[in-house]
Amino acid sequence: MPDAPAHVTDIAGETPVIVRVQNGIFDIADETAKLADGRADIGAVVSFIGYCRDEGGRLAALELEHYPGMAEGEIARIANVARERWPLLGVTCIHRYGKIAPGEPIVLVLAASSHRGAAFQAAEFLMDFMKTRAPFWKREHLKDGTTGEWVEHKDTDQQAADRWA
Amino acid sequence: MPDAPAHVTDIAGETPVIVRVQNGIFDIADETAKLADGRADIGAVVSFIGYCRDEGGRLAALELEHYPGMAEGEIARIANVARERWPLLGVTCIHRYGKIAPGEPIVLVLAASSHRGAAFQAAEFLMDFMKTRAPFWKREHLKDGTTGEWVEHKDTDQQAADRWA
Amino acid sequence: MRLRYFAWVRERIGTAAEDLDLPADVVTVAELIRWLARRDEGYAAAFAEPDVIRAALDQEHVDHATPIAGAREVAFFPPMTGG
Amino acid sequence: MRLRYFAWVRERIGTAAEDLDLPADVVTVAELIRWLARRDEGYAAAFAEPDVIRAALDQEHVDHATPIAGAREVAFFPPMTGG
Repeated sequence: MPDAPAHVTDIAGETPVIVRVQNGIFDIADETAKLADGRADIGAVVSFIGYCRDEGGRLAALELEHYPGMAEGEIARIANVARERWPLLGVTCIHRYGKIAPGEPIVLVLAASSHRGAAFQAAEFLMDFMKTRAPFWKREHLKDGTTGEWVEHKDTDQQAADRWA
Repeated sequence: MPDAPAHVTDIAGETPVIVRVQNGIFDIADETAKLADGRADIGAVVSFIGYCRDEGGRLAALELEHYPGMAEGEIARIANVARERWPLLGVTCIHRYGKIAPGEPIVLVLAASSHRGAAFQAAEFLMDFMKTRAPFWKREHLKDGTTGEWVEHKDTDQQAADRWA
Repeated sequence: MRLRYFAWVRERIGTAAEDLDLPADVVTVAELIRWLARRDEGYAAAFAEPDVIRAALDQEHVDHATPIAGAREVAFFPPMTGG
Repeated sequence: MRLRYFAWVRERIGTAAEDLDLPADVVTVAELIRWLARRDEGYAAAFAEPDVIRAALDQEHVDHATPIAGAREVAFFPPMTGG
């Protein structure tokens, strides 16, 4: 599948923030290197990768629809809230769209800080808000060749986001 | 620096656990692939990388002393507690020893689960106990060529571990 | 005004985007939802449970009480399920 | 019994490992620390603050009240600073 041009948003300020919404796959080692290489002030990088599961063999793929423009904008707003809240030294958020097969990664979040507590909290915060505020919608494609349902949102995701209020 | 043979501990059971104590560097993409490739039940992988900081330019290197055998054993015990506590689908813990330059990674923890909450909590738990129970000791090597002090343990690390009691 | 629809809202309405002239008495997001729901069966199905619908004005989340005046683009969609 | 020392405990004592015959009245880890601390100035410096010292019997953490009988290897070290 040809990759659509990646959107990169580098928000001005002392914390480098990379936001990308793309069809193509990402490489965690490349993204970690972009964040951390050549720096000696970063003590901790926490990453999260969200994968497409096959739901017990039922799924052939997930298809992710998104709102181009708003997706990048909303993720950048979430990243900005995180870097106001924690002493971060770098943030990367990459979210894929299109058809994604079971076992493939969908989303990557990286949070860098001098100490681990801030990096862990920021990465979890970013994911909780990526889930509830970034304009992406998943629908199922089933192994029998049919198009399945739109995935229902979970109250537990909203509750996870509400913890940070 | 030649790499010492890596110690691998695969604990029997349904959660693959990899524990390695090694001098050489590790690659987060390789380790993530080992944990997640070919599986469609993993929904979330949280990783932590701890880096050597230069402490404002003061440090030439950190030197990590460890207790061979006990280091692997204690990390495996910590990993076992984590997998009893959370529904994990895989755990990897790699800790380096020897001289490590600023900007280089020291420790890697990966926790895989079907959902993100367990993966985040387990990764943070693993790090809190790697810090306070795994037998490693850091000493500073300074930019002026002298050997500096042994790094003092931090009460905040013990407090972080005590949160899980 | 430019209207955009996503996921099952888009499917039920049968279009991803359209330009509509709105009557002057449609002031808020909630009023726009009520007005759209009366257009045909597809819109009625899309907006059958208005409380579930999320809205964005010019690509930023807003609640249903927000006035739409001045917006170039209004979007309606189900709760997000990314990540 | 095999004794092992790490980090600044090792440096103050001046050796990484040694085999010692212990008197019968040294029963617990705490008693072993007190006995070692009387051996010479290096040991005294290593164990000057016994509460700070961590101990392991056969490569597992133990507290100072633990009896040492049956252990092949006892290790003493400062609080850990890895990670």
